Amino acid sequence: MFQALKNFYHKLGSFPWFYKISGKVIPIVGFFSILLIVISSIWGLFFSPTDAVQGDVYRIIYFHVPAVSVSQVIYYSMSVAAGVFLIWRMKMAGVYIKSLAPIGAAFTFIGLLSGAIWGQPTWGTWWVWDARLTSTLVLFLFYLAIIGMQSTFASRKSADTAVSIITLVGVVNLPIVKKSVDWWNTLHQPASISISGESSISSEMLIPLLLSILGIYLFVFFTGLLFMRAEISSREQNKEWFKKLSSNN
Amino acid sequence: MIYLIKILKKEFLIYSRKSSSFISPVVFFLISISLYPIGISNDPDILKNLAPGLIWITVLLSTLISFQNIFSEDYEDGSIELLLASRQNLSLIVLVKIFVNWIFSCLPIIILSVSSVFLLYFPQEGLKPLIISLLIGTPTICLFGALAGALSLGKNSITGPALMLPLSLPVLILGTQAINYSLNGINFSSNILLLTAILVFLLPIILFASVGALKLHFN
Amino acid sequence: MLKTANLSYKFDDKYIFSNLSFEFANDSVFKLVGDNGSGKSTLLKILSGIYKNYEGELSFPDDNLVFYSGHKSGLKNNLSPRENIYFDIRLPEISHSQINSVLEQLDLIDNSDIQSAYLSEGQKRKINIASFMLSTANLYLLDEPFNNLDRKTTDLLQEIFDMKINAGAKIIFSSHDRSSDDFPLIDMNLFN
Amino acid sequence: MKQHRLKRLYGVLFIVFCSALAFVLVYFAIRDNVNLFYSPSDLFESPPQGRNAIRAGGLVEIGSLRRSKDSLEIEFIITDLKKSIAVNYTGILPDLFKENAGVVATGYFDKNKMSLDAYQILAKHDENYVPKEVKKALEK
Repeated sequence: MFQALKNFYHKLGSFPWFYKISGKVIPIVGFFSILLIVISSIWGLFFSPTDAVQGDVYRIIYFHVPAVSVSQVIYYSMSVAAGVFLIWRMKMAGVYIKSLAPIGAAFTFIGLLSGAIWGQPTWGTWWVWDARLTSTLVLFLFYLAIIGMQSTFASRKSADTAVSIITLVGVVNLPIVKKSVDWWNTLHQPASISISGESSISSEMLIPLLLSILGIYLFVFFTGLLFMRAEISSREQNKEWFKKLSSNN
Repeated sequence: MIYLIKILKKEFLIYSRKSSSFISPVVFFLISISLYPIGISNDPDILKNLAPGLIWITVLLSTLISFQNIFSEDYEDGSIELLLASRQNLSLIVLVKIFVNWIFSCLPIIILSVSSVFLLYFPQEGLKPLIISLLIGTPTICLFGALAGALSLGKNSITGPALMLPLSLPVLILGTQAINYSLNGINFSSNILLLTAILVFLLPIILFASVGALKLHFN
Repeated sequence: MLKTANLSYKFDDKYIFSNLSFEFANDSVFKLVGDNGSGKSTLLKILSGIYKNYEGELSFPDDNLVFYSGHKSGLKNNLSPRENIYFDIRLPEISHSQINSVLEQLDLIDNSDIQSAYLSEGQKRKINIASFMLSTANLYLLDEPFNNLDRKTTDLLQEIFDMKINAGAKIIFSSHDRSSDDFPLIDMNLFN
Repeated sequence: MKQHRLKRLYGVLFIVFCSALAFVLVYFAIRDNVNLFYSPSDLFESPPQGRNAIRAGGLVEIGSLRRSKDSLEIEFIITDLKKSIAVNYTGILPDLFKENAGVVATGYFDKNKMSLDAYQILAKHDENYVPKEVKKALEK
């Protein structure tokens, strides 16, 4: 069993195998993710009941919660890739970070925007310096740093190395910022879906929310694969395996 | 060791010859100090409790502007290559460079911040904690500046500021809180100790990271 | 004995040059020739220790002291020629009399205390030559030292080459003219 | 010892030394963080000396909340189910502040009136989560 895992791990790192597989997978994943997002948004925006306290304003939860959660999950996955790159020098990890960074940045921005739109009616201000909002902003800055980092190095290898180091610095720094900012009492109400305790929103609202979360994760998976394919083709276009592969499909 | 003193003299000469390195922190401080009352309000008690934060932000912005010229000028005229070829211990040389950059970008502002007692109606007794927290906090910010400068060598990409701000956030919070604590009677020594702990802890790590980042440009 | 055994250098999985094996005998001069991008500067940077991740072996004599001078001279514009030489990190502790004598030889003495920014391009290169003269290294790696030098300075540089060779040093420099006047050639095109 | 290995050793030693020094500093910073946390019974047994502010925490006693009509002045009692002290505070209470909820008040303690005039009230945890310091104090 361990041997199977090991050579799957090595296959994961090889560009030709990934290029072949992603060619087939992308259309399927793309179709399902768009479908899911459309269904969940319609269901969430028009059919789910209005909230007792916040009226219809809470419906933005169907964009805010998935965006914020996906932006953090992307960053933590990138830091795993960064670790893999620094230890095993796997080029695929560098491709992964470079492709996922813009997507993460986009969703962090969506999270901030939707949070502000949601915050305005509930807290009465567009922006409030509160622990979670500040650390999301810091996360956004780190994404920008990673995107900016790609172009400052001549050689691809040193760019990936620098980017991996920054990603790990970010992973260490995020909790520190959250803790140091936490010293002000936080206005942000506790997470509505707490994995451990029972979630504090009713089930009719929950199902479209879970659907939209699934939809957005699939969408990230779809765009991630797309970006990685583009990145691989730009890095490997003068290799014969790439010419052979791209000529026949 | 002698070559370190030689490099220290060389850096001092270079910085002092560049007239901008004298004037820019002073002018920068005066501009920001005069903008705050105009921008926010000239009501004394508002300015009074904003003063610590405003001064810290001024120092942070001053380092943000000047972190480029720690390495980028040496990169353009090839001295970094010579340093790499000279087999000397690069981290000590980088430390000297950061120290000189701190002298020319942060120290003037710390000295000038004494004037905030008149310009920003900052209470007299708050001055001691202000100076102490600035003296301990700004070197850490200069360290982050050096790392940002080493990474974005030559090309002024978004990376520098985007990296420096999140890293120096905790230092900013601790620094301003230390001053506020001291103003309303709370013992602020724990903040100062934490600030020193951060500086001491980060000094070697950021130093070697900057040297590594420099070498990445010449792998 | 400075020796390379199938030395090669890869830049993002594209080989700039590969399996270069050569022995650099003591007190001798070698001229690197080859087209642009054939790896002349890269080889000099590997030998001087700037580029570390090369492939193949590279063995240095143990008392190896390197003097490297690249395309960019490392000259500080707002320091005077005298200060530029005094603070040059490649040089050992040197006295002001040594600096004065070198400046006289290169007739830079009369504007030795103005900021180098105001000197002409030729004079700036002479400051670099001054450091070359004052250095006590035993391996000199020079990147196109003879580029756009006037006749007088070219002859002076030849003299300094001979002086260094007699002192038992090795010089490896890159150049564009392929005329192998009297220096043994290393043609980088062979290794591309 | 090869030259560059020696240099690396110095580097590692430098990092280890600085991290150790940093931890010592952090230890001192935490230890003499004056406004240590006091539960109401601590305040009775060993009240804090000196003029500096302290942090007191406990559960807000049900029905103890009294608001003055004309100003933002608020009084309530916090208890750790053994002792309880009065807290007066002027300002807007955080929106999660409720009776029978955990709260941490930072302010100056008046020994003879056994009351705390707080200038900061932290109630960031909702009702089903009592701040861990308060929980520790309750178990004591």
